[in-house]
Amino acid sequence: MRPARSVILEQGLRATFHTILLFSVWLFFAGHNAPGGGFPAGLVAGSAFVLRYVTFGTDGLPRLAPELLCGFGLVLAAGTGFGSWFLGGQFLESDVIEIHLPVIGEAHMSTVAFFDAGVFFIVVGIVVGILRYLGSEPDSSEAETSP
Amino acid sequence: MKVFLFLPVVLPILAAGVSTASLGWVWLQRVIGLAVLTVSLVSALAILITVEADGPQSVQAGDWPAPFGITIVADLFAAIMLVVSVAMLLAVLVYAIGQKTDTTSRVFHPVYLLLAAGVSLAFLTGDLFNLFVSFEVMLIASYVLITLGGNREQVRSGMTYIVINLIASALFVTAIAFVYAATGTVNMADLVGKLDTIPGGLATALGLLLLVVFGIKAAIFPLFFWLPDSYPTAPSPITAVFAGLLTKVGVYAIIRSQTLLFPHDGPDPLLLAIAALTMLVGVLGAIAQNDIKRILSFHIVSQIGYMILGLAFFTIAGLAGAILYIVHHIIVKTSLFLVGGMVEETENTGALSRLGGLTRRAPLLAVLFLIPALSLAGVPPFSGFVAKLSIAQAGFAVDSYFVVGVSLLVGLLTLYSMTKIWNGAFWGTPPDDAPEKPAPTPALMAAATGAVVAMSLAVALFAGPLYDLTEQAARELADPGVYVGAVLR
Amino acid sequence: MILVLALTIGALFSLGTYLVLQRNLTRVIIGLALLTHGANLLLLGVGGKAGEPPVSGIDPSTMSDPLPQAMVLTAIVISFSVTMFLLALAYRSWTLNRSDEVEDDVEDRRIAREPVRDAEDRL
Amino acid sequence: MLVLIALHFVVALSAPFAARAFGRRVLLLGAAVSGVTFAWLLLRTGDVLNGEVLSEQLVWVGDIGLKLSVRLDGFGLMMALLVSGIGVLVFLYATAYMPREKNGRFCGYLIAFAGSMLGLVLSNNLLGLFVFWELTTITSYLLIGWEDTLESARSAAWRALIVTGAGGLAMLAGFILIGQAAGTYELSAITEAPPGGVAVAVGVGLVLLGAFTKSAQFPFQGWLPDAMAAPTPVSAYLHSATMVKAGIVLLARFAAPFSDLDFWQPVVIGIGLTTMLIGGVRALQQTDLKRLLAFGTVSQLGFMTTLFGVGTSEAIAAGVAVIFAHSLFKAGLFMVAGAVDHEAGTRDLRELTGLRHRMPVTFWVATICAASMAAIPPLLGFLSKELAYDELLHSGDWGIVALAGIIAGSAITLAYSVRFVWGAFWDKTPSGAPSAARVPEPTAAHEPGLGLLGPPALLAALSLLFGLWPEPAAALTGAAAEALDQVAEVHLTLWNGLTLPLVLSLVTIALGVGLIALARTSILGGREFEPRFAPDAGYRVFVDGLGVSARYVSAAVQNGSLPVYLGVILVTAVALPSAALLSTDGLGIDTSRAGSGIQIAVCALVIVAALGTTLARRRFVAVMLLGAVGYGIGTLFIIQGGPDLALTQFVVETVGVIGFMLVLRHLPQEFVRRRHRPTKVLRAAVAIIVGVFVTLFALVAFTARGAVPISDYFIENAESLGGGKNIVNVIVVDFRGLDTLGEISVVTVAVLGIVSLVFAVRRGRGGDPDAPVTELARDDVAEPAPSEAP
Repeated sequence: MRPARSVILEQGLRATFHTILLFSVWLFFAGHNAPGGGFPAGLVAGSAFVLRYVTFGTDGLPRLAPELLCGFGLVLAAGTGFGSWFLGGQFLESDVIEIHLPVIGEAHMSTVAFFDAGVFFIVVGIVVGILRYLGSEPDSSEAETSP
Repeated sequence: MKVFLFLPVVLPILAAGVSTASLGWVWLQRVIGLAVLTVSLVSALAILITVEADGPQSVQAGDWPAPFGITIVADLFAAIMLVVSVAMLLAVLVYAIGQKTDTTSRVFHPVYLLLAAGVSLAFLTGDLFNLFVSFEVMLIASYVLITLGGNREQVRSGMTYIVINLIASALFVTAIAFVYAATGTVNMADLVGKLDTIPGGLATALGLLLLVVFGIKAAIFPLFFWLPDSYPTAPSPITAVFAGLLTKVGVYAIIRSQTLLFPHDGPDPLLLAIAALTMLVGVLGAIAQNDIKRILSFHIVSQIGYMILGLAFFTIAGLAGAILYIVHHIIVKTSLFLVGGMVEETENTGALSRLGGLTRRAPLLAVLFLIPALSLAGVPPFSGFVAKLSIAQAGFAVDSYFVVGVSLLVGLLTLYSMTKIWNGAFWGTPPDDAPEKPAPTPALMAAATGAVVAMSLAVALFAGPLYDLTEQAARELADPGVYVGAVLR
Repeated sequence: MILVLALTIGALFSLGTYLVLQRNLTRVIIGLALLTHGANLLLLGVGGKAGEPPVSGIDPSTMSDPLPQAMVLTAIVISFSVTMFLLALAYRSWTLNRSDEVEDDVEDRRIAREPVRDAEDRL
Repeated sequence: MLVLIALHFVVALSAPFAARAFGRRVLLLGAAVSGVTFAWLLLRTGDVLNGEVLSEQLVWVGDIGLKLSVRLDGFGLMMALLVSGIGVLVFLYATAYMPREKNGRFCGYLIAFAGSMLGLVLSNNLLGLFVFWELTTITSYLLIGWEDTLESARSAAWRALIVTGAGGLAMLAGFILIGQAAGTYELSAITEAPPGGVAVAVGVGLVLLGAFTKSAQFPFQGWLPDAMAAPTPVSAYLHSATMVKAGIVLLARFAAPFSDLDFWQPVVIGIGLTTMLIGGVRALQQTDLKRLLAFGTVSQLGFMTTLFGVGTSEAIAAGVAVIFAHSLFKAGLFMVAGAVDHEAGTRDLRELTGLRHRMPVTFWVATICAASMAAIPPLLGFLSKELAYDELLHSGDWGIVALAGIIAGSAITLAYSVRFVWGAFWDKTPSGAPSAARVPEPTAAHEPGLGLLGPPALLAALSLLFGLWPEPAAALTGAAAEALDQVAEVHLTLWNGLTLPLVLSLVTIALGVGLIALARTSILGGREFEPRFAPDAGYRVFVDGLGVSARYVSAAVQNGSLPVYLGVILVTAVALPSAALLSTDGLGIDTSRAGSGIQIAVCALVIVAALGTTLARRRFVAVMLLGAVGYGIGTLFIIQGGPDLALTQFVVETVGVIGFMLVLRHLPQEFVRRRHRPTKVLRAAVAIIVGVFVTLFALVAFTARGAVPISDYFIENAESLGGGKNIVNVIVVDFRGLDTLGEISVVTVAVLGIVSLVFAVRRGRGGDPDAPVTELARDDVAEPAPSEAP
């Protein structure tokens, strides 16, 4: 079931892959003030891997196990909740901070960005998980059993 | 105090993240799981003590004022449920470690922790939509756990279970949409006042729709058919925790929503009918079965009827009885399934036709089974007796003679089918092909089961103070103002 | 509620129900997806009339209700996750049974078929 | 007293462990516990006979009136003395009787039973009494089923449990009715001021039901003879002297306050006499010595029931005396039967012969006990029966009715007493033996040891002693009767002069002898007789009916089919709220806003695509159309003003379709086609109902809104407090962050679940070999699935 490789597709992809990833980062940061945020950003980043999977098959997926991404995301998100408590606030309480970003410039940032980042990683995790476990794993195990 | 309200929910989520990251190291997962659930139990106890002394406690997530943010709120009912549930989760985790269930699949521990988080959140949340989310957390964890072994039977029954619950979830979203459409809010305390502003029939319709939604999870008649088909195939500790807890979360939601949002003045004929049919059909189903876990699964249904019965009277005595019943039932049902699991572990089967003579082969098992079995049937001096007695008294007090009569009859039939297990599995001769000595039971499994059985004995022994507690909880439930006051301070 | 939206929601529920009541697992999953779509659309629809995207700074009276949107967002992701798990289970079921059918419970069937007089023999 | 009761249970629990140290002698522990109780009671006897009442209580659940309160009055004292005194003897007897092994559990059960029984007879709180009542049920279940490898023992135990359990629950309901009417569950308070009313009458009726089952009254008597499957010490203790008396105890306690209820006398006397006669006749038909005695017990219990059914002070006094006498001789008789069984190896009176010579002491012990049962002077049984005759003569019309029945019953009693002694000890010709050719050998047996013979001999001696010197017995039973009914007195005397009761006694004996003479071949012959209409048919009908209805109900509702389950759920979900909506006036539907043109267009597309996916024959097409539905809904989100939603929806739909494709590529391209019109129509009907319901409910619900939605708060504060302009995003990550935390938990679990399943695939492709082969059971007719995979 591995898709046949196409040079043109591969070359095209190299360019688009990073563009899409950048777009997802932009979506992520834009999210608080314009449409976007952790969910869409994660899904968009995930779809970048969809393209890679279509092109390169399993090799196109990150080596990192997707469930680890989820675990990390969960720790980040729940940790943010705990963090605000450790700092004397309520669970999941947010605070607005001023930060300087190289591209976007001066920005109001809420501490919930960390929370949102957790969401982002988890969403990426499930997309990659679907590709790997519903796509690659059955392929390879079928390859093992077929003569 | 505020910390304690959050800990049973957020800590397991955080720990699940860590546990996920340590998929390769079972020992680390075990340590995390046990530690986190212990902390949860301690905080649950702290909540109970505080709530008992100072009345319902609430805290606003993110410090956003109610009804806009999500309120975490614990009244006595919620606190009692939380303590019992977390204690069961902890005991079953020990059992699962003893049985090595957690090595069947490496995702067991994180999923189990998230199940715990979902259950805790369901008890503590004061927000209808958040209740939906907590149900989903709990449910998807249960989907994964029920199909943990991935064998043919589990996949088949898991499919039934999942599809039914997805329908229930879709109905839940639908119900929330209707509620929001009519009232413009999803905070439960806020709903109390706003439901008064809409036409009575519409409010009743919303109440009934929610009753159906929660009734599917709680397995009441005629919505329970999925349960006996899906529970028995899961690994024993999983069935135990499902049997003890998950349906009771549904019952909790029914009691919470019916008392808070849709209170009645006297006995509700619809709920009385549902209770009677649930009890009766469940127990008749159990009598027709020949496998330990299937018999026990039908009994879950039957027992749910008693809890609904206590609610249906809409009196303080009835509610107190219902809560006492839930507490008793969670503990007893969990222990029965744990024993059922031990039988399967030692004898490799749960079919009554292939069992026999366990009183001699495994006397410890016999004791561990007999106590909760008699308790389930409501035989004194065990916990079930006190619970059933209080519900029967409450029923007679409001002249619901017929339904109470049914409940007593069901008690007899329960005894009948419990002794069917006893006659079949514990007495008689073992089948010819049974091994000389039964396989030894891992000590951890026996210890965990023993602890749960001991808890059920404690419920019986301290039934007096416990009843005082549930009565206090019932008083709070009977007066929605208490809850509303705690949330919308 | 806008009438055409209500009708669409009703249609989605109807078709979803029709599919869910079948025995073919793929169809059941598709039916569930339709039902979820219906429920999500309903949740959004109860926010009221169509309006501008809810972004601070514009006139609140022209804005659509943001809270249902947030809830729908949550609901979408949840149902997506569950559907994906269900697909994995469907695949598992296929590898085990080479069949895409939702089967009846074997034990229930057996008990239903067993001659009734057996009941007393086992006592 | 509570301490003594508790002591029983503590010792019972430790018995299995003590058995490891003491072996067979562990049963002496029981004798010790009962002995201590007996001694303590004796110390209190003087006070109680002087009218003092000792009471203690332990509040268990005060709010529901559940207390363990005990009260030592005259009646309680007599019963407690019987329970503990006979208990001592039974434990001593059991030490000799039981085989060496595994006596720890047996001993534990028996001590626990003794404790429960003690609690039962002393209980003053109805609910507390129920607790002990059920404990005796459970312990007797375990004891009857002691030989658990025998099917007969298991089913007998089960039957006793179900019958007495059913009665017990009826009784509980009765207790609650009476207690709620009286405002207390304390028996002494209720007796002093009996409540009235319909509820109480029903309650008393229910209590009677409980008493009748426990004391094996018609039509519930069948369990008791079956219970003879228990080891003999158990029979001697439970089924003669103690447990079966529980119902009688209750009748005795209830007779004084409630016997003036209209139905009391006819019902209780009727049941009692019927039981007495049926029991007696059935006893005459038995060939098993223990069954003979068991039916004799049934008959005697009927006798006592009749007396309390008459319910006058006089009858109550007589009833107490009969209880006392019966306990002494019946326990002795069972022990003798056990001794014979133990030594001769059989209890079948057709096989036993010549034991009179080989076991002379046993023979005399048996004869004395049997004679007491047959009311032959000068034994205690005679005194008590003559008292009963005397008192019934002074108890009004019902007393005379009862008297007539009792005389008939007593004649039969004499006949089966003779049959017992004859059957166990006499020399026999083979007339009625199973095979007429076989002449029974004189049974090879010899006198049992002191352990087996001492206890029954002591009981026989007491029957004789109290017959000749009735004062102590009269004092004890007199105090007991007084506790039940303040004006009741007991006159136990051997010689009252030539009175009418004496004449009646002689008549009874004459009748009995006449009966034996008339039916000599039946009574003194070994013919076995089974009635054509088994009196326990009721129980069979109950059990069969239960099995059938259970099967029927579970086959009807639990048919294992997912579509059926879902259909029921959906119809319920529609029906219940609809009923409420339809019964309400004043609900409006606002159809003024049909929607904009573009909305209508997109909605139409969505509906068409959804219809397409429903009807599609090919999986691929169905999934693609499902994707189209998703995109259409995303478009509707945009129109509705939700760009975030739309964005999410589009990407989710894309990934979702890919997920579908990844899985479906393994499956056949086309769906299996079905032809089964009825189910199709049904499905369509349910589908339409659901759709219509949702549409209408949505329109109604929205129209009803009066309050301002809470989202205004979010609109106002998103930027200032949440630090973001995109209100939806601020809600998701901040205002309602907890939802999101739950939601990402769901996502994580989904991934973990997929991992779990995939690795399960890897562990065993094709599934677990241990899993049972699933049999396909389908409603619909299906064509075989095409096997080619893409």
